[in-house]
Amino acid sequence: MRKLTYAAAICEAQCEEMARDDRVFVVGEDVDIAGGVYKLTCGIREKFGEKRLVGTPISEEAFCGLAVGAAMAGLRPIVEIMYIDFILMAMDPVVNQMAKVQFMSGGQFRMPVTIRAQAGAGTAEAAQHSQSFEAWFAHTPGFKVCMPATVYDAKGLLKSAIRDDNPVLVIENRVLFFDEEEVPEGEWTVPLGKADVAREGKDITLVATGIMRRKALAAAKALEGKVSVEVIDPRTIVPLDMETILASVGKTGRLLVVHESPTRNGIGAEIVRRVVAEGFDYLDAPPKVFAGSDTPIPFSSTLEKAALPQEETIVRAVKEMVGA
Amino acid sequence: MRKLTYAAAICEAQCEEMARDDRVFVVGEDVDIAGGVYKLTCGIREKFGEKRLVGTPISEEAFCGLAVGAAMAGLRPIVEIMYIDFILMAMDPVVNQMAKVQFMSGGQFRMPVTIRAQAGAGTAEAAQHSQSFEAWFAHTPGFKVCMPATVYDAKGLLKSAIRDDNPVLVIENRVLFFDEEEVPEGEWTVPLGKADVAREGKDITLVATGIMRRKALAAAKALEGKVSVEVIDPRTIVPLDMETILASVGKTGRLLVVHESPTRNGIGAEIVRRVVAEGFDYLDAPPKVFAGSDTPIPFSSTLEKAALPQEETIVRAVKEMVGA
Amino acid sequence: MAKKNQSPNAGVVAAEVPKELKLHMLRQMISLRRFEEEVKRLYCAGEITGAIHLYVGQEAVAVGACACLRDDDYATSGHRPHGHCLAKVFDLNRTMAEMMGRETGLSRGRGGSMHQFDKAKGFLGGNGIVAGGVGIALGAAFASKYRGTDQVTVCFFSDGASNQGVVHEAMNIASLWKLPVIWLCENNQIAATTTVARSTCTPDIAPRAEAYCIPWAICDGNAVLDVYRTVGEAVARARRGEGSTFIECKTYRLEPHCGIIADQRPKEELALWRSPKKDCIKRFEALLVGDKTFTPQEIEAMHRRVEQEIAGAVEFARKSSFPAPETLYDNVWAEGAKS
Amino acid sequence: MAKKNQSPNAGVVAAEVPKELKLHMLRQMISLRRFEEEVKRLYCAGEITGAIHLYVGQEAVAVGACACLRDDDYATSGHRPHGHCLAKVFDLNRTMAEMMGRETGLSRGRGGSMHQFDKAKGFLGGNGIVAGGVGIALGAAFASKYRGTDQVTVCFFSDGASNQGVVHEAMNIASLWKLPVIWLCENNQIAATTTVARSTCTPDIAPRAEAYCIPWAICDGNAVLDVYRTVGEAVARARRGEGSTFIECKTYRLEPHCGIIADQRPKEELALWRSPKKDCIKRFEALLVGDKTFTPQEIEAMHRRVEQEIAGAVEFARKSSFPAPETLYDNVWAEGAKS
Ligand SMILES: Cc1ncc(C[n+]2csc(CCOP(=O)(O)OP(=O)(O)O)c2C)c(N)n1
Ligand SMILES: Cc1ncc(C[n+]2csc(CCOP(=O)(O)OP(=O)(O)O)c2C)c(N)n1
Ligand SMILES: [Mg+2]
Ligand SMILES: [Mg+2]
Repeated sequence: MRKLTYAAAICEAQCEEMARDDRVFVVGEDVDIAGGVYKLTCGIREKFGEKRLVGTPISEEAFCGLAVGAAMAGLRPIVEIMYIDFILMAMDPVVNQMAKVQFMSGGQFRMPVTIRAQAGAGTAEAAQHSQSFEAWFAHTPGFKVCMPATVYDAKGLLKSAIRDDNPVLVIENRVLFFDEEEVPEGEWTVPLGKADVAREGKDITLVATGIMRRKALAAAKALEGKVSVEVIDPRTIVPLDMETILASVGKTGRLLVVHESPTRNGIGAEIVRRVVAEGFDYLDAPPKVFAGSDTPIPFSSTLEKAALPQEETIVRAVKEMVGA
Repeated sequence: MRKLTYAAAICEAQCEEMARDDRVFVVGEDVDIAGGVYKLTCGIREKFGEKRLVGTPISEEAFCGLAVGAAMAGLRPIVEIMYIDFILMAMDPVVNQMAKVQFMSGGQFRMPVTIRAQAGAGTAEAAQHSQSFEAWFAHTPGFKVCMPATVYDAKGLLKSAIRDDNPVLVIENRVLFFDEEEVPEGEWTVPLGKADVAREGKDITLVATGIMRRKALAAAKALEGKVSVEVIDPRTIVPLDMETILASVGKTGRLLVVHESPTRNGIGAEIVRRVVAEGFDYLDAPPKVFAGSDTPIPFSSTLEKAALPQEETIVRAVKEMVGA
Repeated sequence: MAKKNQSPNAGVVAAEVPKELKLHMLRQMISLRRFEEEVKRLYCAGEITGAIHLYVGQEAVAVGACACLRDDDYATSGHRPHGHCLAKVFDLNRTMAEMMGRETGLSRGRGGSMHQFDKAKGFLGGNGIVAGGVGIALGAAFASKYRGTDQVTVCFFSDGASNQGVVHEAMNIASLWKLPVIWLCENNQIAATTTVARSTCTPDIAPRAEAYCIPWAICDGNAVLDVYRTVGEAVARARRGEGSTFIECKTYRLEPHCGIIADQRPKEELALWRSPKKDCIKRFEALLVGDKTFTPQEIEAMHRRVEQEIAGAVEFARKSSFPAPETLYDNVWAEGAKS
Repeated sequence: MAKKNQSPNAGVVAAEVPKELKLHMLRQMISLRRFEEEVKRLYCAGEITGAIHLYVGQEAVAVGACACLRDDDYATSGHRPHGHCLAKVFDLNRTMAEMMGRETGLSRGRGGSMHQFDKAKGFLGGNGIVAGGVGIALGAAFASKYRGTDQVTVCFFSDGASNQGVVHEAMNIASLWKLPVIWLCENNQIAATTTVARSTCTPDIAPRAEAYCIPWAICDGNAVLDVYRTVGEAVARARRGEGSTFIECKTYRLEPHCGIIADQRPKEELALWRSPKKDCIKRFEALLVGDKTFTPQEIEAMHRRVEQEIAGAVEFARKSSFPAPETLYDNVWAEGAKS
């Protein structure tokens, strides 16, 4: 085994896929100089040259539209959106065009575009650099969405996304960029649509997305001996691995979904809807969502902390649900 | 009583509020010529002149940004987005700015902007002229959202929205524009956050938004004698009148949410989440969502019909739930 | 860098254009016109539904421009795409079937009037979003350059669209990277109900390209040979790797903005543009009769043939079946997955 | 319509500017510089967190421009707003408290570095979105015209932002409606790691305004009096109801793009721009000593006074409390509703 950071895993996935298929290229702001602001495109220029690593002006609408047209003309773009908040400049190409062309054209065109965007709060970057839009894209027919939370998944899911013939939004998390993990040598992929049982348990199922996987695992650890917590990281939000989630709830009888984006109409609501619809009889208690506050993300640390689920507050929420 | 169309109600609401407060103005594409493409701004030019009825170039991002700045400088803009699909050109000003300025500025600025946008399918206008984004805006802290489904509400909710100091998205439905209803003389408002029990019943609660109110009522009528259906139109999506919904579910024990936008992560999921969290013990059966397909809206009539809940399919879904 | 070509002498050009090409262009122009007239009839009869934006009056632009293109070149369009689609793809049957929501339509009935696509002939779609095709055109041009081919892309849009921000972003990028894309602005002087004077701070749109060091030209959009020559030069430049050009074609739409909604424009103005002096088809016919390329009888015969082809297209569409409801989820995703 | 003013003789202007105003400008410039240096120290020490974009090197632009404005005029800014905020609002204490996330900060600690607002002094915010302030500036100018006041709005942005589509949309509208807004582009020659040559197809940005019939000027952004004079003229035009102006100030940022991340620019280039020949403060001081407005001792004293004020601001912030967690939902909505 060797050690790799989450950021390096992203670079590695891109380099491997670009070596495998010369239709793959990367486009985005500052990606070409020194591996990008967050070093997520290191090594590409050296291996593949400027042609395949395209730094753009600050024109998100145009370069996301470019990705749509390039895909229609047979290429396989990887688009880097520096912060997912900036995708709001490009919602027309992304939602009106990219998500719909396959369908609208009666299947003539495929849309193999991967959008890499980092999301999430926790670094005091305030309301316009901390959002998470997985719920929006889950509500947008035509998009797949994944949220890698480990180094292994960062590489494996991204490679699957690049090989997929559909638009896939890969939501990365900058808090994890410098996380190091032991990983295998060589290549691997993680299939889109397969959840990971991050920890087994029998009293309650915690479905935790993105960075909340980590906090949920910490909470589970803190509860050891008192409550036996199963932690499931869906990894892919669309398509969602209901089989794994239902099997877990079937065992524990209790469901708590933890995510960072705002609670109202978040993906927690969708997971609850489906568990209730498909596994009502499994439930020993009302399934709940414990998620980000229904506020913009505040700058000040005291408030930012209060706006997001934390290990301690997850522990409290679990205790409440199991009556411990 | 007199008769009024849904479209005329919208014009009337705007005229009344503009007479009441000279900080109110209307801005949008083609609004100034002949009352707009859909005749939703008739009478304004004659009463208040060009200054307060501002036709714009096709530049959604700029004129939505203009609304933010004008509100910060003390005005109260009403923005018309011709189809809600076009708000995708303006998600930065609308979501990054309008929704957040009150919060980010520590409350120094208020954001009394009303966005009027028509949404929904059913008129063979295909994938880019048929979307509904209420779920997205429900997930966006800072926004209120309402969906008037009657002539009375079209006027009453819009007037409340214009008087509100927050950004309010009023989702209108073009299928209803020529609907005529008997309404009172003079002024009225409908408060944001108050649901309407459109029909009383005791076997099942149908929560139906926007145009689905009408289809749910038709289904309820068709089921008369077999199933006693209560139909609730939330009218406002944010804030949501949980009290009325819970009281109904407490009575019927069964909940079916019907909406037109895609099922996955739609507002139905959010309503289910809250009912489950706050009224689990009321439930005699798993609450469900019956909503639009998880597809872009197709053009062809056979497919468009299949993509949306219809009276007959709602009847079927209700029967399934009550075992009738 | 910039250049301006106003109404060159079309007669001079005409002499250089081979007869078959003139025949092709005239036939296409008549077909586009008759197609739209038929669409209007079917719309009024309720056989076509939805939002229908007719191209009547602007035929010289689509036809003149597409006559410069190969099948492997790309074009994008907007909400008024019938003319561009026909001129690039020229499949009356499948285009009409699409309008009528049939499974045999170009987009299998999923797209309708605004979303016709044809991969084989490089037509990357109409678009329901004003300026929605701009970024797509940039991407297609990028792909050609990436692959090292000499394909070009024509991006059709109108005066209203020119005020969308993405046009500015895309021109900057096209200029920076020398992409083989032609920005073809059909200035028909109005956007829905909004005239250019109320939407645009300059009378001409093409000179804006100077802000991006993109060569530009203004031409008479109702003179098909002027369009052909101007676009032809731009296409040649693009194929030589010299990058982008902006062309503004001055023209006029003869029908209301959408469907059969009321038109606010002065009756005399409409009448003028429908007159032989202005109408692009009548002008081209007069030119071709005048220089003896065709006899009036030949032209008359062509009209009759087109009439039959259009009738055949309607017949084809009517006989085709509507998509089956159970195919609703087809192509949401490549693998046709259901959820 | 367009005009171009390159580096006028600042000496001539200097003679016309009253001494108090020169004092004010110098004091502000030094304050902005010291403020940023202190922010950098506090950031390295972990007392300030988040994304911090320092304004060091560009002080002449914010100070020269804001010296032309009244308190009831408006300004918008972007991700690098400290200088604009200070020059418009000049409240060191509450600006520093905001940087440090305190309840006494301009935005009650909710906004931080990129979201400082001051309603009383017309500062409509920094902005985390590149070009996010452009539409807001348009709206503020619209409001002034709507109310019939002679207020003006200055929209600060940089070279990178100029390629966002909204800039084009907003210029078109500002020109059409003659809005009193000044587009002030600080061309510091780079956007994050991307130089102007790689982002922008033209060497100068201001001439793009010609596409919108907006008068424009290019000035030396490191010469505060040049900025003052150029912006002053534009402000006067706007107040007279003559509409919008585009001004490009050529300048240079002396610190890395954000926080303390590595800078890719050549060391010699940085050194040149830090030298007395280029640095805007040193240049202004030399000018003022040269023409005997101030003695070196007076300037030295001013530096010491500013130093104390900055120390006081840090002290003020440190003593202020952090927002209480239970106030999280404040101002999500006007009525402070919780859900
Ligand atoms: C982004 C967007 N905004 C608004 C509309 C509504 N709309 C459809 S066509 C049109 C006018 C377009 O005018 P122009 O670009 O000049 O094209 P023309 O109709 O003249 O062909 C408008 C406003 C739209 N479809 N998309
Ligand atoms: C819409 C958007 N895209 C990208 C970014 C990330 N970003 C922040 S600052 C910056 C560079 C901005 O350059 P410029 O406009 O020249 O401003 P400067 O840093 O020179 O002041 C970028 C790309 C952003 N904040 N917003
Ligand atoms: Mg037009
Ligand atoms: Mg810059």
